[in-house]
Parts: sequence; structure tokens; C-alpha cells
Amino acid sequence: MLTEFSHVFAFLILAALFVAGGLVTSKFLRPRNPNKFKLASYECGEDTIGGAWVKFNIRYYVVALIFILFDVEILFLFPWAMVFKPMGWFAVAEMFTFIGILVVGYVYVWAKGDLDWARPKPFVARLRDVVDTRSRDLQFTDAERKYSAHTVT
Amino acid sequence: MGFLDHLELPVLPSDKTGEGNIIVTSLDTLFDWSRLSSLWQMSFGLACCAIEMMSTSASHYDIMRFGVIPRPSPRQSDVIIISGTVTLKMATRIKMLYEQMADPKYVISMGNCSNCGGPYWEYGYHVLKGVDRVIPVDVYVPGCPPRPEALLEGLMKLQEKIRSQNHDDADDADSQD
Amino acid sequence: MPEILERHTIMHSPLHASGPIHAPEDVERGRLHTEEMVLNIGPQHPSTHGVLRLEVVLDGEVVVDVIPHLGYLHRCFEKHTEHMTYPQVIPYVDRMDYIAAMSGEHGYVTAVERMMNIEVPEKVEYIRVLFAELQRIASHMIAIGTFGMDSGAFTPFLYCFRDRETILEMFEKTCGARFLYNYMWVGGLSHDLHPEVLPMCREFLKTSRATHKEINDLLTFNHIFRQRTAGIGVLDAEVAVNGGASGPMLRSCGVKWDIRKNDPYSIYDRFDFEVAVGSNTLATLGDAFNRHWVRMQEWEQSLNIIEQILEQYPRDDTTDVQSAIPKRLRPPEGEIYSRTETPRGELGYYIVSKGDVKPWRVKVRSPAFSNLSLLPIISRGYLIADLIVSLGSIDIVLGEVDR
Amino acid sequence: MSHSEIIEKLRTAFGDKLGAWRESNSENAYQRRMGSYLEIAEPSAIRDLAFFLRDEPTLAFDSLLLISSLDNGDGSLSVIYHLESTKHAHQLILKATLPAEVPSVPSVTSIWLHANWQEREAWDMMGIRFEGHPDHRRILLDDDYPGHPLRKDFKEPDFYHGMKVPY
Repeated sequence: MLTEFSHVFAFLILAALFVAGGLVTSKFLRPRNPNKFKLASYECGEDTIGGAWVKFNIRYYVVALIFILFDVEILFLFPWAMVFKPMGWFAVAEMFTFIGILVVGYVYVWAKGDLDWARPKPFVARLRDVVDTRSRDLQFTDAERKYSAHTVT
Repeated sequence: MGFLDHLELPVLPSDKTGEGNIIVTSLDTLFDWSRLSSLWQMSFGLACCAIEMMSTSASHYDIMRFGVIPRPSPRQSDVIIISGTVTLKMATRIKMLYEQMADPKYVISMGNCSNCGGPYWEYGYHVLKGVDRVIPVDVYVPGCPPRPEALLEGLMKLQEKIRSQNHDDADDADSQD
Repeated sequence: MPEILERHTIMHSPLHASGPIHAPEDVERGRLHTEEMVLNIGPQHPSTHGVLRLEVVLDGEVVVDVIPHLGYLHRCFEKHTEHMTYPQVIPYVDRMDYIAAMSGEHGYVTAVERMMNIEVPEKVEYIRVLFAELQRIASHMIAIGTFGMDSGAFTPFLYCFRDRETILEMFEKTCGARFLYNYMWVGGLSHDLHPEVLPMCREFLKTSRATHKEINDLLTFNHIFRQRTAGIGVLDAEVAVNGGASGPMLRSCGVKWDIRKNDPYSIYDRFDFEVAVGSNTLATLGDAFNRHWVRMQEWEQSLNIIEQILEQYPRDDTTDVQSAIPKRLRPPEGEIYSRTETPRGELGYYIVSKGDVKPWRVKVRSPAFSNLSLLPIISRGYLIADLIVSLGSIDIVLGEVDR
Repeated sequence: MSHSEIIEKLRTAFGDKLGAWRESNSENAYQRRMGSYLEIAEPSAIRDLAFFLRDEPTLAFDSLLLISSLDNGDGSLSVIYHLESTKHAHQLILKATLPAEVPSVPSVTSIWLHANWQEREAWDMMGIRFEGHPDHRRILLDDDYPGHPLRKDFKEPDFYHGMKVPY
């Protein structure tokens, strides 16, 4: 007796076999000669400087967490979408309160600014940041400091 | 078009009946045909030949017709076209990049500089006199810079080499019509 | 951002001056303790326009410092000039700036002619300026095409390369090579102008103006491209002059400085064209967008110059283009610094001659080398994606950077 | 300002530190202008001279075009500074000749930022040391490359990193 679920089960097995088959056959057929260079990590032809396992800024972790949270929320919508018609208005109201609570959390996180990415902090170097202009500032008048008659503002 | 008739499709060799296992030899032909029809090139230009390589991959000469797709990383590329002068400082990096390519890998040395040092052979104290001193080269394309058609010709030569690569055992000589 | 400034002052030597590389310094940022990561945008990279290695110190995605490493294409040009006679140096000059070979030749040949006080016939001057301007358009086409590709638009690259083929065809008809020509000799040219080139040039003017307008609509006034490049990699005018920038990089900061106008050579004083300068209305002065905008304007100005050349060209002039080439090319003892305006900036030749057939010393002022030295200054504090856009906007050619 | 006025102004300020003014006697007008240079007798005074050249309002040499290095063949090396003023549109070339055994010159990177890479290249190619340079590394060749290639007595190595160099 093939229950409803057995179709899904057969599908799962076929998928697993299909993927494993692809991997296994290519494992046998491909040439294989690893060496020290090939196993080294690739960084544009250079050897890497310092590790990549560094403590990066916390905001990237927070954004990832929030994403997972809303991802799981969508997960709950799937089974609900299958059955909410026979269950009538109660299920709809139930789900929207669930979504409502999460939206409140979303608004809070957004307002707190945890979602904004690393903003660039552009630093436009003036001449005095770049070279020693002490003696120049003394001798040049303000008008002359706009050094060149050719400058177009 | 002159180039297209070089490309024979993998017809099952009828004269191979009775010799060894038909499936095995046809498998080799199938692999060769699939490899030579999708040679993924590592997008890696050194000097003036790189501009000619860019013209070859632009719409006028279009190297992508032959399945050569530029891939940025050596992990996904089959052929590395050394287009330009290989300096001593660059040679160690090229060796690293060549080793990091996935097997089977092929090398086209494009231009006189990577063939033998080119115009810098005599006084180039920082120029490597030929990339074959560092990595094994499959096809040399002469010219300084070689015309895009010359590079396509070099690619055809590489495809022929791949096609005839696996059957270089003795009995294969007669099948080369 | 004083914090970036005092810890990484411009004068401060980079993380690993010449000793062994030690781990990146930890940075105390208020209560968040984050480390910096050193990333290599190395010699083999799609967007470094050749073999340039950028060692980038990153804090998350923000670039804290950039240390360019050069020399991957150092082909010993200056050592070769000591062993070659003056005419033999010209093919090496082509291979130095291989995207604008005609402009490189024009600079070298003008320098040697000034040393030997040679007067070149009228017709040769016209052909030289015609080909120099055609080469400027071809070089700007590559610069605009690859800059578009750096910021994510692939089609302009194909349009530019398609039209560049017509210019290469004109060069090929005249001097037999697609690029790297050895066409301009000291005192004349290797071949006379091919009869078909002038009609092709007139035809090219029409198609090029159409493409110029097309690229403007496709790229320059494209909102995404504007957002991606406006306000990125801003360079102050005074720092540009002090830092040795020249060409589109200098003019995009608002400095109207063009060697063709300020120190005229050849017959550039007969044509009227404006010097393309960055604009403060489209985007902030000195940023990546303005460098692209100056190149687009220069493309248009070059088209105007070519139009004027086609009108003034002495068609019935049948002097041999090799008439002024000296039999014994031996400049008198002395030295000279002569410069011309190439698509990348001021290309200068400092030639010392001891009265011998071979030059004693040829030192090249390479504009791409000087413009690239400003990359760390214009990319601090921006995102790493903006670093790629800033590098693309400088338009470097590694053959000329490393010589 | 013409060369003579510039020289006269410099002589009043620096007097004996400056050497002779070498005028080029070629027929070509351009070479007379861009081929004549001012010698510097005392190379150690280059920093103050550079500050004066850049900051004096009437001179205003705000753009260093190029720093060239030259091997004179008789054992002495020379450093050549090509200066230009975008304000007054005049140029000046200074040449400092250094003995071969201690070829060192104070760095002008704190005056013209362009000098940073130019001096590193002069060090890399010719072996001239620049005191006070913030980042005195070789720029084109690797740090372990033997010798300075543009010297007349340079002999290219036979093997480098295991690769045969000569053809």
C-alpha cells in the first residue's frame, strides 16, 4: 500500500542517487595529481598574507542573524498556505498576528540601524595632509593659495 | 568558414569493431571532443599581446565561437594563454597559477616574448627568455603581437592536439586520415 | 576621519616596509574590537588592467590602506636604449605604451628631432597629428570600454572594440601593423599615407560621432553608472598637481593643463579645440565620473581636430615623407627634456646624448606611473568595490608603468 | 619669469650652494630652454632649496615633473630634478652630481608627493639613497635582485630564483 508519503520518499531517494551518481562517476573519471602548489589557497597568484579568519565587524553577524530569523518565518507560511482555506478566517487572523509580531521586531531593528551596511567613510586628502606645507602657508596669501591661475572651479 | 570544417563530431569509429572494447575508445573520443569544444581560458593578460587577445575575444573576431570562455580563476580554467612578456618577478607567479589549474590543463604561449623572450632576448635582465623554462607549453603562437587570426589558428592547433592526444598508442597511426 | 589619518598617515611606511610581514595591527574602535584583513588583488586579476598587485588592508569592507606592488612587467626599456641606436629604440617605445603606440612614438621622435634641429615637411606633420589623434580616440575607447566593464556594463566594451577595429584598419593599411607600428621615424615616416585612409577617415567621423553619442546615452548618463562612479575616488586639485598627475586625471580635478596648449609642439597651434576639463555640475570635481567625462570630451575634441586636418591636409603635396630623414643620425652632445600629450598624460623623454650613435641615457616620464602613485590617496575610506572603480578610472597601462 | 631671473633670485638666497648654470648651446630654441640646467654644488642643501622653490610666490614651482638618475660613466652619479610651475608656466632643471661611493641625497618627498615613487625608482635602478624617504623599498625589481641594473658596470645574474636569465 503506497501511502501518500511514499511518493515523496521515492522522490528523495532518486534525488540522492542522481546527485551521488554524478559525483561518484566524475570522481573515477577525472585525472588526479595533487601537489603542494595546487592545494595552496589561490589568491591571484600570490601567497596569502595573514589569515582570513579575522574578527570582522559585528554588524555583518547581526544582519545574517536577522536574515535567518525572517527566513524561518517564511518556512512557517508554507504549511499554513496549504490548509488555511478549510480552516477559515481563524487561521488567517492567527497567521497575520504572527507576522505582525515579527514586523514589529523588524521595524525596531531597522530603526536601531543594525541593518545598514558598512558605510564608506571617504577621506579626501588636502595638500596639507599629504606634504609639509608649513612654510607655504606662511608665505602664500589666501588668494594665492588657490595655487594656479588655471584652476576652474 | 575555413575554421568550422576542422571540427569533426565524435562519430563512433566503425572500423574499430573487434579491436578491444568499443565503448572504451569511443569514451576517449567523447572526452576529447567535450574537452576541446569547451576550453575555458584563464583571463590573464600580461602585455601588448593581451590587447590583441582582448580584440580576439571582442565581437569582431569572437573567440567564444569555439567555446573559449574567459574565466577569472585558475580553478575553473582549462587553458592558460600566456599573452605577453614573462618577467622574472612574474615567472614564479605564473608557475603558481599553472599548478593551481585543474587537470587536464593546456598552455598556449602567445607572442614572441613568451615564446623565446622576443625583442628583449639580448638585454632583458629582468625578462624570462621563454615561458617554457617555467611551465610546459602545448602550442606556440609566433608574432609580435600575433594577429587575432594567428591566435585562433593556435587554438585550432591545440584542439587538434587534444583530439589526437589519448590515442598516441601504436595502432592509432592508421586512423589519422 | 582623524583615526584613519594618524594611524595610517601618508608618510607612514606601510605595514610591512621591507622586513617580514607581521600580522595586521589590531584596531581599537570604541568597544568593538575588530582586526584588519590584508587582501591581495594580485597580478592575475580581471580588473587590474594588467599585472599590477594591490595589497589592500581592509576593515570589513572599508579600505584602510592600499600598497601597490609594481614591476611584474618591467622589461628593462632604459637598459635597452643604451645598447640601441636612435632609430632602433622606436619599436621599444611602441611596446612601452602599447595602447597608444603612435603617441609614444610621436613623443620620442619629436624629442630627437629637437635635439638634431630637424625641420619635418608639412605633410609629415599633418599625418603625424592625424594618427596621434586617431590613436588618442582608440586609446580612450579602450579606457572607456574597460572602465564600463569595471563598473559592471559589458556592452560599451564591445561597441568600443568594434569601432576601434576601423581605426586599426586605417593604421594597418598605412603602416602594415594593427598596433605597435614603428611608423614615425626620426625626421619622417616609414610609409606615405595610404590613398584610402582619408576617405575612410571621413566615413569614420560619422560613425564615431554616432558611437560617441550612443556611449554617452548608454553609460555616461546612465543612472546606475552615475551612482557607481560619482563622488568616488575624489582627488583634490592641489594634491593632483603636487602628486604629479597629468592628462585626464589632472584635468578632471579642474586644472586646465594640456601640453598641446600650454607647451605646443608639432602643428597643434593651427587647430582650435578646447581643453576638456572636469565639471562640478555633473559630479564632484576630481572623482572617477569626471575622469570618464573628460575622456568622453577629449574623444569629441579629437574628432574635431581630425575634421580640421581633413580640410587643411595638403592633398597635392607630393614631397617624399622620408626626405628629411638624416643619413647619419648622431645628435650633438647635450641633453633635452621633451614632452607631449598622450591619452594618459604628459609623456616626457629626458635624453642625454654624448654625440654617439647610441643614446647615453633615455629616461621616460611615464604618466601612468605618476597617476598610479596617487591611487592610495584616492581610495582610502571607500569600499573595496569603489577601489576597483577608482583604479579603472585612472586608466593605467602596465607596460608604461613598469617600463 | 625667464631663466636668468630665476637663477638670480636663487643665487641671492642660496649663493655658494649652487654650482654653474649650464646653458645648452644648440640651435634648437626648445633645447636651449629645456636642455640647460643649474648645477647644485652641495647636494645636502636640496631640501631647503626645494622648500624655497615651491613656497616662494614668485617662483611657485608646485609641480615636480620627473626625477632622473644618470650614471656619468666616470664613476659619479647624478640626480636631475625637472621642475615646473603651473602658475607662472616656467620650467627649471636642477642637476646634483654625487660621488659613486656614497651616492645619497636628502629626499624631497615631504615637499613634492610625486617624488615618492620617482625616488624609489632612482634607488631601484641606479642605487642612489634618499635620506628621509618614508618607504625606501625597491619599486620595480624584487628586494633580493642583485645589483642596480642601470649602472654602466651592471652584470646581469646568470641564475635568479632557479631560472636561467641570459638567453
